Amino acid sequence: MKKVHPDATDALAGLLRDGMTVMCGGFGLCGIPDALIEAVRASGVKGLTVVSNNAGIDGVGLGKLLETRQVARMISSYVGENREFARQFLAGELEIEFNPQGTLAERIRAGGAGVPAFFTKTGVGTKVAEGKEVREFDGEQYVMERSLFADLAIVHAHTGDTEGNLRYRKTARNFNPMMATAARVTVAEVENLVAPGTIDADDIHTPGIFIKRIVHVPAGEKRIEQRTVRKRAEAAPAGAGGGPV
Amino acid sequence: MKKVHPDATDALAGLLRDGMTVMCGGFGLCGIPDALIEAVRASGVKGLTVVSNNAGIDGVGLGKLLETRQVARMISSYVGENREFARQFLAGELEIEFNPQGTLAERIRAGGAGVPAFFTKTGVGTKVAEGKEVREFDGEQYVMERSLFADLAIVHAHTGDTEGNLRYRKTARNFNPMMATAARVTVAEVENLVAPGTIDADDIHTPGIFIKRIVHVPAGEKRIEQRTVRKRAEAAPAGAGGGPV
Amino acid sequence: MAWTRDEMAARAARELQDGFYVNLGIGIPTLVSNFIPEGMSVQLQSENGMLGMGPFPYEGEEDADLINAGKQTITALPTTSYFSSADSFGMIRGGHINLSILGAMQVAENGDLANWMIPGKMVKGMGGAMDLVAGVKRVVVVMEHVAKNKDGSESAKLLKACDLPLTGTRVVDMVITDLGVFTIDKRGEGGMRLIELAEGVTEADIRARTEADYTVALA
Amino acid sequence: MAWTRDEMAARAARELQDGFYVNLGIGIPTLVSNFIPEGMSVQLQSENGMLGMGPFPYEGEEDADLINAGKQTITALPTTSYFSSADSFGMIRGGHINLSILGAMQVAENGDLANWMIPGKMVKGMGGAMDLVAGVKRVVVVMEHVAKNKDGSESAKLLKACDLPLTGTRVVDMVITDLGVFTIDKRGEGGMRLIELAEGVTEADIRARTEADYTVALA
Repeated sequence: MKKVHPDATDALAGLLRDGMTVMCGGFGLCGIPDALIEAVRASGVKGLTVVSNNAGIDGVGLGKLLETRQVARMISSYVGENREFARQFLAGELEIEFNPQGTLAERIRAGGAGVPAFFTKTGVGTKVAEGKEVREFDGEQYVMERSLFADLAIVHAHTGDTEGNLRYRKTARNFNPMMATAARVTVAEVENLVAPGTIDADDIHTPGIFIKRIVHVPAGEKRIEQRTVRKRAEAAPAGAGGGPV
Repeated sequence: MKKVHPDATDALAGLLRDGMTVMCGGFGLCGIPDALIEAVRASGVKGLTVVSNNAGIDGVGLGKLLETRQVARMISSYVGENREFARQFLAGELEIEFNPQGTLAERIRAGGAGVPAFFTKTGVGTKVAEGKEVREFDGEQYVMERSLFADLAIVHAHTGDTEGNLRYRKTARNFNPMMATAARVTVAEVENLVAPGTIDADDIHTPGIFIKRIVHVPAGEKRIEQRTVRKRAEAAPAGAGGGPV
Repeated sequence: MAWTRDEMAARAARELQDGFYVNLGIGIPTLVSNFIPEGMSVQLQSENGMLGMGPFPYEGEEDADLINAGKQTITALPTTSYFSSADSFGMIRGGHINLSILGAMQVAENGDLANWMIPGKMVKGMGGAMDLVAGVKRVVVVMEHVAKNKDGSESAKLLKACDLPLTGTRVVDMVITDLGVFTIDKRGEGGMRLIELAEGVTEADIRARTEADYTVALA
Repeated sequence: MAWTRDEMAARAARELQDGFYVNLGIGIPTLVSNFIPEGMSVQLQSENGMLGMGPFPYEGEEDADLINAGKQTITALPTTSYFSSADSFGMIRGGHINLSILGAMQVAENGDLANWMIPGKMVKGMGGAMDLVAGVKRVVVVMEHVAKNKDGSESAKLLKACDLPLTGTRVVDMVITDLGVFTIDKRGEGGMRLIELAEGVTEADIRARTEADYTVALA
């Protein structure tokens, strides 16, 4: 039972079809499965519904699939760092469903965990609750949200073993763990591919059961969306919490 | 802002009152907060509702609180490794609410995550669904379950830092991480207490935000409920999956 | 003649496939791990928060922090991962486990299952059984064909309808007993079919000890 | 005279308490981290999956895998932990964050907040704002007192009722503007109260630039 594929194209072979729903991990450009996105682009598949917190920037990440008009609909919490996105949206060529970020994360988590619907107070009394059931529990109003489940999820991890056990790095974790659980097939690209047992069993973020295919994509230069720095001379801000208490 | 307390009694000071609801981590005797249970016993608090997957065994774990008749009601998935439990239950001195184990885990997780209710297919058509809303989603029946939130949660971790960041060991993780999130106050006992930064930030299972008080309880001998072994001569079972694939 | 416990476990092991993730219940189902064919990758899930369950430890190497859902000491494998009970049952309820093999008190011809309580007796609880049968794609029951009563008489366990409180409705796909193997069309109207007989067991033996209606479709 | 952006951030920092876990929005709220009193432990949460957010990195030490919710490069601290977006918003929605400080387009006297869309303009989405205002115990808005229009005129932002689409209903506890500080009784009928004036600002200045009704309760 081999999960490891030689390249991203091979890892997606037979999984892509027009009009399918694809979940794509990442927050901004952080932790996005860039090689798999590139392979989706190269495949020419179209009419995709893409579930992703953001939509990349022009020419990077999901921006690549927007350029080629492969995306028909996005389910996201925040977009528009992307001129091509704005153009297509304003021209009515692209549909978008906005979800509050936490609702989006929880809908995906629920989809993977066999929970078809749940209640949240997020969005009560706003456009987000329109057309949805609102119910009172213990004197508070909550809106019912449905789970999300995709045909395919593509995720990015820092380290994976050949069994599919994954480990993410820093804030590149974000939406990847839930998406890995919420699709018929999940394909992971990993910066480092190791033998089973290399990652401590207590340190595995995503158990291999959720990963059907893996491809090793050594990290190239990662794009940074907002490069913010402080000068060497400058002292660290007084607080920001640090240090033992 | 000091979270570390010198002993279990001090860590619970001011938090206990008769009739309160307490969540208690662990599965069987694995990963139970034994020192904190002992301190609850010593406090003499009574009429407790205890949310715990199991109820310990005679004289060990929650068995201690049963002996002293401090528990009025249990919310559990499996009990009865415990003669005293059976006696009190059959005598009508102890109430019990059985939850399917996954429903129990999810009710607790929901309580900590601000989800007041969710739907699950577990228990549809059984006693568990009696009196609860059953609803169809996409042609399947689901039962609505409410979240659980306690006055106090007591949990056990292998390692904790003074900030409250926790890390569990092997299957001693079980219910501890969700319970840590689902109470007004969570108190953790840790086998090893370290300085912040000692546990890799990617390896923290429970972020310190959930932990209000910590007590260092170096591991003594841990009790084993079912000691099962194989003989040295005996080969490992053929399968059980092992090894690289 | 009938199958031994080991033979029943060996028959259940034939339901395994390479790459499967499987949850085994307590009792005979646990024995199935001894019959996983060489070279086949099967990862065992333990619902208390572990994938990749290994065999029992050597004496003296027991670890109180490493137990299975039956609270028995076990070992880890290179493939092992640990996770919380919420994540474990997310995995189960979400349909990610390929196969659940478990014991039963009663199974009905429509796939209903009872295995957690007997009214009037001390109830220990359902543990994870209701989640497993509701969430796992394929459910195989391994059990004795009949129950032996204290007075020496026998009661059928394969019934038209369960009379014990249910663990799940229309959840069982296959029943392996000491006498043979049945499939159940739990989603449709195909009912129960007898597909195999244990060595030395006749269809008449089974008919006499089965209350449920079933069709015969022996290979 | 009115408060500068830094003075507004400094005023917001006075809402911090030792041991608080705080989420800071983009813009002026981000500046609040510069005014955390020495010796006070305040952990900053970034909703993309981090607790214990440190300052911007030194040039050349940026890490593409370490960004905040504004997608800016940041650093970690000894207290830092990372987690998934689902866990992050579980933390937010579950009421575990003590304080959320964020910007706004409009705030109504009952605590309604609008800060995510202007009909007719390109909508970028609400990101995590709706979850934060619904889930965090205490919500402090920091914003300019009025909006400056292209033609040089001003529009009130503290209103009887928001006319922009809402981010949340009855969610704001306090509003800090360049002119002063208001509290809002978001759960009750106490309405909005003016409790502080910026240096050199008079109550009449505020009255003239505020549409909302409020009572005056200056210390």
